[in-house]
Amino acid sequence: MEYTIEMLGIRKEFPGIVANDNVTLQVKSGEIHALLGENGAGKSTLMSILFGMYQPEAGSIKVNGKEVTISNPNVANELGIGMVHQHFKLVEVFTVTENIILGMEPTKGIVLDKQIAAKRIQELSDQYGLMVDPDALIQDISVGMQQRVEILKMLYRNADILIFDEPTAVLTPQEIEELMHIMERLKAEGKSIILITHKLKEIKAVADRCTILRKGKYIATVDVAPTPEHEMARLMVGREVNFKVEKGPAHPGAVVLEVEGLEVSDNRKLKAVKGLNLEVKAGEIFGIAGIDGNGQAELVEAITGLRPINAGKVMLGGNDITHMSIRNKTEKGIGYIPEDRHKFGLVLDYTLAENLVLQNYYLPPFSKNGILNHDEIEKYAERLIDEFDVRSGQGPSTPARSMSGGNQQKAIIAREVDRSPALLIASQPTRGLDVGAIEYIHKRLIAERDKGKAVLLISFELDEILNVSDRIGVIYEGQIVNVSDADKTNENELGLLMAGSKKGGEANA
Amino acid sequence: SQAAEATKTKVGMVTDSGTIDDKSFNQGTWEGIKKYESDNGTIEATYQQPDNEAETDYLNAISDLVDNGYNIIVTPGYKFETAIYKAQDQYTDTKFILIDGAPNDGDYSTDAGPTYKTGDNTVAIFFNEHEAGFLVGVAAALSTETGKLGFIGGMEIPAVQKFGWGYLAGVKYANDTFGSNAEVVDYVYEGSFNNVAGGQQLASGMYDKGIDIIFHAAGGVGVGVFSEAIERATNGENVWVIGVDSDQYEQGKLSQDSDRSVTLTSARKGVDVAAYDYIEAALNGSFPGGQTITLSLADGAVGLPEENPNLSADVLAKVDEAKQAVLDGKVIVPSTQEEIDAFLK
Amino acid sequence: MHKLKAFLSDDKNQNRLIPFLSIILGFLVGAIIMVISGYNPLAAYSKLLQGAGLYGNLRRFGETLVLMTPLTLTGLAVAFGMRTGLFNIGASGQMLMGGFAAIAVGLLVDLPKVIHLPLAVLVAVAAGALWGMLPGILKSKFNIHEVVSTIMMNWIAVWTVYYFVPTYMMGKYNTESAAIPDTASLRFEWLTNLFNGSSINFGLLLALASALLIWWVLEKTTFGYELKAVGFNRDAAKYAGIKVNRNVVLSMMISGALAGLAGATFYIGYTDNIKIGELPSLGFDGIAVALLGLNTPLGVVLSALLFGIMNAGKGFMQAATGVPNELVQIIIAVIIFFAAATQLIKRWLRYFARNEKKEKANGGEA
Amino acid sequence: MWNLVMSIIPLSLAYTAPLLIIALGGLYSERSGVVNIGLEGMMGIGAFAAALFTVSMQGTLGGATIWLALVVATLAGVALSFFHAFASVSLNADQVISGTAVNMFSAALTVYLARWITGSANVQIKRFFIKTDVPFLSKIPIIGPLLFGNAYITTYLVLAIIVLSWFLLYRTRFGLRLRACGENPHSADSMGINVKNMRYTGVLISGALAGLGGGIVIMTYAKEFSQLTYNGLGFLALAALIFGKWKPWGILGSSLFFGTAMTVANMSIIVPALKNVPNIFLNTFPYVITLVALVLFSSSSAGPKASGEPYDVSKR
Ligand SMILES: Nc1ncnc2c1ncn2[C@@H]1O[C@H](COP(=O)(O)OP(=O)(O)OP(=O)(O)O)[C@@H](O)[C@H]1O
Ligand SMILES: Nc1ncnc2c1ncn2[C@@H]1O[C@H](COP(=O)(O)OP(=O)(O)OP(=O)(O)O)[C@@H](O)[C@H]1O
Ligand SMILES: [Mg+2]
Ligand SMILES: [Mg+2]
Repeated sequence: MEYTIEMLGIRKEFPGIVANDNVTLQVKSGEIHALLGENGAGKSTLMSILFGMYQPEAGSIKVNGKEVTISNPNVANELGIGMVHQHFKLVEVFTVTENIILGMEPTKGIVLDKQIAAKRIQELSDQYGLMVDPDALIQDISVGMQQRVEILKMLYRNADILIFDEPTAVLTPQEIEELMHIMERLKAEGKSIILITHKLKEIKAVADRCTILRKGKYIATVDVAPTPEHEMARLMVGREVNFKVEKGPAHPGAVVLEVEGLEVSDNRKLKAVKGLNLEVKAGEIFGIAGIDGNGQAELVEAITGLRPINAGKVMLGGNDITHMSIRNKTEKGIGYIPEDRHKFGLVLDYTLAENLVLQNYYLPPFSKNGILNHDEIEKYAERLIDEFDVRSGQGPSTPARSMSGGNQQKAIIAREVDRSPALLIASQPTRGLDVGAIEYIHKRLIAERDKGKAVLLISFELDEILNVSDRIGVIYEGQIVNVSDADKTNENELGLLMAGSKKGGEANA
Repeated sequence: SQAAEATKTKVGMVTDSGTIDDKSFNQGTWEGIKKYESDNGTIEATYQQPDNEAETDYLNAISDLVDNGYNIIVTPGYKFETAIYKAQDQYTDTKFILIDGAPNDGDYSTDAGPTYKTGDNTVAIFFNEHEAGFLVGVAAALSTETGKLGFIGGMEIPAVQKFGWGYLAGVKYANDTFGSNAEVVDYVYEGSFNNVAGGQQLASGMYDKGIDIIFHAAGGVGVGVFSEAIERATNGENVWVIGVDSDQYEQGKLSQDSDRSVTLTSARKGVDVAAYDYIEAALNGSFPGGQTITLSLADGAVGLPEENPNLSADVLAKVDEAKQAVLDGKVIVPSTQEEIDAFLK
Repeated sequence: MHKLKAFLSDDKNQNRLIPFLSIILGFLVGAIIMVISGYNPLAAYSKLLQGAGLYGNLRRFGETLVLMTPLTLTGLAVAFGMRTGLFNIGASGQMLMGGFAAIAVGLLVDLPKVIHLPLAVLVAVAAGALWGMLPGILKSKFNIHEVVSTIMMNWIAVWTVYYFVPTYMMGKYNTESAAIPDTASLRFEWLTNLFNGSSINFGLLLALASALLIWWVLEKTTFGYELKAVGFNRDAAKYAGIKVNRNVVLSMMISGALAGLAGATFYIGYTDNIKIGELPSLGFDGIAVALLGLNTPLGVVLSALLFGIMNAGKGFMQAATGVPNELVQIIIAVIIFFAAATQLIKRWLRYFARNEKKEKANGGEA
Repeated sequence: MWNLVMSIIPLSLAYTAPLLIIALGGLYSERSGVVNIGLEGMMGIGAFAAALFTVSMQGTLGGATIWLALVVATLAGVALSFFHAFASVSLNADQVISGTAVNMFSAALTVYLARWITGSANVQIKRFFIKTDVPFLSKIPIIGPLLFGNAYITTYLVLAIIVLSWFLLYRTRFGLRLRACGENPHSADSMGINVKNMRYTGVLISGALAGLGGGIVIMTYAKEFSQLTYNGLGFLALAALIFGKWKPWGILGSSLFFGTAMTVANMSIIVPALKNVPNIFLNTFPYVITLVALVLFSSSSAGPKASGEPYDVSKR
């Protein structure tokens, strides 16, 4: 069988780390080839090399049997290689069309011919069922549509080899399903696909073969169909992984968080949360299921104080905290693991230690009378690093920017959990993380619950919601439309509720 | 020639707020010094242009010169008064020529006012700018066709004010004596010496009002005034500028090869001649140390330029008459606000 | 030798070396220009340093320190803003207002020196802070870019002084205020005598103390932690419960206060009066000082000292050798340019270090 | 009153033109992702080059001199901006530092050279543009004399460049790519656009326009180069750029606004009705009114997202 892509003996070093060490990847034409590995295993690096963004120190690349040097993304494009990056590379203030044609713009004379481009894009969009509006601004469209724009970019350039770097991390279950269909359609059209994902289920669903990396090294390539999930996980992590979230029954106590008739606007000043009611009790994990854009972000930001509240009431442990400052809310016992860790969760230019005290730097023992105690901060950081297994190059003094996403997330969790707040809000806490890290984070959330804390979990992933929560609320168009016990519902029912099909008066939260 | 070098006297100058090429008294003074250098070859000249205008800056500049063997120092501008007051005692072997000011300690805290002292190694030189202003005022009143005149000063510093008062007096004198009918419609201070665009805009506004002659005493602002006048003259309008300090006839030329200039005349102030003469005095032993000297029309140090191609013979004759009246003491040209107020009444 | 090489290839050492190498390169370029225009660079530089008092002339060295004083403070003002994510291009206006306020206190009230001087200084600091506060408020309330508003504030300061000085505190001439009485002056007889009659003033100590204070605030206090957090990532700071808007305003106020203090050291320590119609260029020079000093307080002090030496010595250099003093400005600009072009210098350093390696390797073979 | 307006508007336009073209220069640079604090310096070197060229050539080249001087000014701006581009783009330097160095360098070098070459830092020219009425158009009632009367031809050159720039930035391939580099260089890079080349282009165009602006100052209202040429016009242009929200028409608006306010302030002292108003109100008028306008029209619109950030492939 002819390989479309062959990467042989690839080596790539970064200061202090070998990201790829003699890695081999062989992709057959017309297959979906998964690439699996823990955070930092070297997947993105390998793909960046294939796409011409990095040059390897050793090894060779063959495309359709011919040895090539991919010195920059242009060369990759010419070889028919396209890539959807882990972090979208879109110009937010441009339209969909402008983003897609960038670099290959059709012109009439010297004037851009956007009409022609838009038509072509519409055709491609229809052909693959991508449903994008060519004239929309990127900043106005959903993450899922942004991703489909990224796909269109590749199709517009007639790419035959498509690389997807963690495409599903930011998608809702529905969007993931759509994406899987799209991939299959692409495959049917004869395209080869390399798919990076941490979700074994997805690999099982669409991939033909899977290459596994661990700590920069090539481990194995397996046929997906005969290989069970736990076997792939074992190859990836190097030990047995426990998938079933181990948790005992919940012992709910008093109501900790009570939200009543909450109304909140989004950035465009439109109503996003419309008279929402919610109760979370001590000792339980309350999961909120819902499709992105139904008011989750606004709800959480309103509770934590990041966003003003138009109407309604938020009570914490019986105290009205509706209009308290962020700091006061934090002090009253709210912990928050934000969805966007680079925007809210971390000051990337601060060290790990400085980030670990972001919520309590002003309290003893970290400071006294406004004067920081660096020794105490360092000691504290060392303890958390140790306890939560946060891995970094230089310990407490590592710049947060240089840490891996998984470890950045662990640092945030360490910070929020260690304060042991009465209410812990976790928004997409495992997005983009590998199974090992996810397992760990779930354990910590459950441990908090068992300590008698209230946990509010927001996730687009139904699996996570179903596995971790004790009670589940479905959010739809800014309201909790249904609440049920986790063991009395299932994926199907939730999916229907999330799509708004069974909106009813059962909002008994 | 080594020996000749060694015997050359080093003459240094320090500029005040303007630059060495400000087309005003810094440049004028420097030109006087350079002229002496090239005429006689007995001196070697340099200048210092401090970054700031504090007394300390001036003292430092002076010490930089003195420490490098410069023993005649020329300083144009009233801003040097207190610095020279100190320097003249500190460097007794150095001769100071202070133009436009008299050394004093700047202490206004007592009712008696500051203590003035011109040291034996210092000469303080003043000019009767108002007399020059007076003559150009007469010339303007006699030359205007619209009967409307303008004055644009830079900042309200003494020299500029005196030019302006003299100008007002000259216009009135011409009206009274020669029967002209001119009025200074706009009499303004732009507020800076560097707003070129502002100068153009002011001049444009004045010319639009029908003013046809503007006397500027405003440094860089005047550059804008000339700019506007030249453009209008090129377009066939009959507008004029009266220059200041030096003969600004060249500045008013319409273009490279034109022999027309918008410079009606200039209110000349002979800082160059003063610098030249007192360097000469210092070198040949006749330095009037300790004196405060006022240079006037009578000394030929202020007045109109030699050549005034744009003034008619008739006007020139009458200006000469006016000049004679001043020289004869028949007219005392006002040089303070009170005097001008009285004069105009 | 390979110790040197190892030293040179370390990134941290490279960063520390860059300012010094930039200075050397700046002087080199200056030398080339002098040779082209027919001057002797060695003589000129020697005179430059002599003029700045580095050969032991205490009075001249005093003047160097005098020139360094306001630059240290405007440099700190800009650096402090930068560290907190603000580009304060209005240090000049804040400095002018500070100086104006100090002069006003000096002239309009009559008090013994122990009260008068501190009062004048404090009012200067307050005036600078006030002038910084408005852009801060505009930024936090209306999202108006501080570069625009501080440029406007600069000119408003100029015209404010232009109006009030002749109206209320005129000296002998319309264009400047009267000189302040000794009771409001930062100069002290003993200090002047200590430096052989130089115009050195107490402002130097205030400037150095400010540098220390700013360092302490930024590195050691929770307030500094908050300010830097806001500078690095506004959203995360907000998340951490830090009052972002208040911090923006405070940061602009502190930056303005430093510039205001610069005004005090300049106008009641150096010039003794204030002239109308001009914007002190020291605020803009502060940008260069801050940047060359890598926006750290110690760096600012050192680079202000460099500027002080250059500015104090250039007149002497010109008088002695005829080299026009604009050359000093050119050298400073080149130094700043190289300080910005860190990558270029790093490239050269690495090249140097690598060549060393090769040589060693070759040596080993032979 | 009408006479006054007739006086003020054409003068405002004359004053606005250089401000506008310099701010537009800033636009190209910032749109490509490079902050340009060095506009003042680029303007200055353009002014100097125009003056120097004119004094040396006005005798031999005749009437073409003034146009060639503008070309020379433009080229001088390009030459100086190259340093800024090299530092900011090739060396990933801090763009604010580099721009500051450009300003200091230009101010010192031009004066140094002027003294060295002409013996004086004051270079006066004897060929320049003259305000005239535009044939026919100035005869249109009301707007004719306002917009086409008593104007420098360079003003229309500047307006033409604005229109052209709008077209270039928003209607052509080049514009799309340039803006992409200023918004998200990673995106542009991944689409095969050479970010460095685009940024060089942006900075060099900005130098060209700022240099041209300096040339226009000299060849129209100033008619001589001196240290006074560095009077903050470049910084005002920076303010106009931000006030104009980094858009060609916005800059046109903000520059006109500012130019008019400035002209009104300058002329106010000869308007009889304003004679008794304390000068502080008149002098601060342009600046205060700008701040007020900023407050009234403030919105969250920010500049190009990546402006000021060196493009580093490995940073996300
Ligand atoms: N530009 C870089 N500079 C320095 N180190 C880097 C760089 N890019 C990646 N690394 C390091 O290389 C290693 C591999 O990173 P890579 O991005 O390939 O991992 P990954 O498998 O994609 O991880 P994830 O699942 O989190 O996306 C990591 O340890 C990372 O810290
Ligand atoms: N310039 C850099 N220096 C050091 N490490 C880097 C650099 N750029 C990227 N990295 C590291 O490379 C790794 C891979 O980057 P990648 O884009 O795959 O992020 P990630 O770990 O998946 O994070 P996230 O899940 O937040 O997207 C990360 O560990 C990141 O921290
Ligand atoms: Mg990755
Ligand atoms: Mg990841």
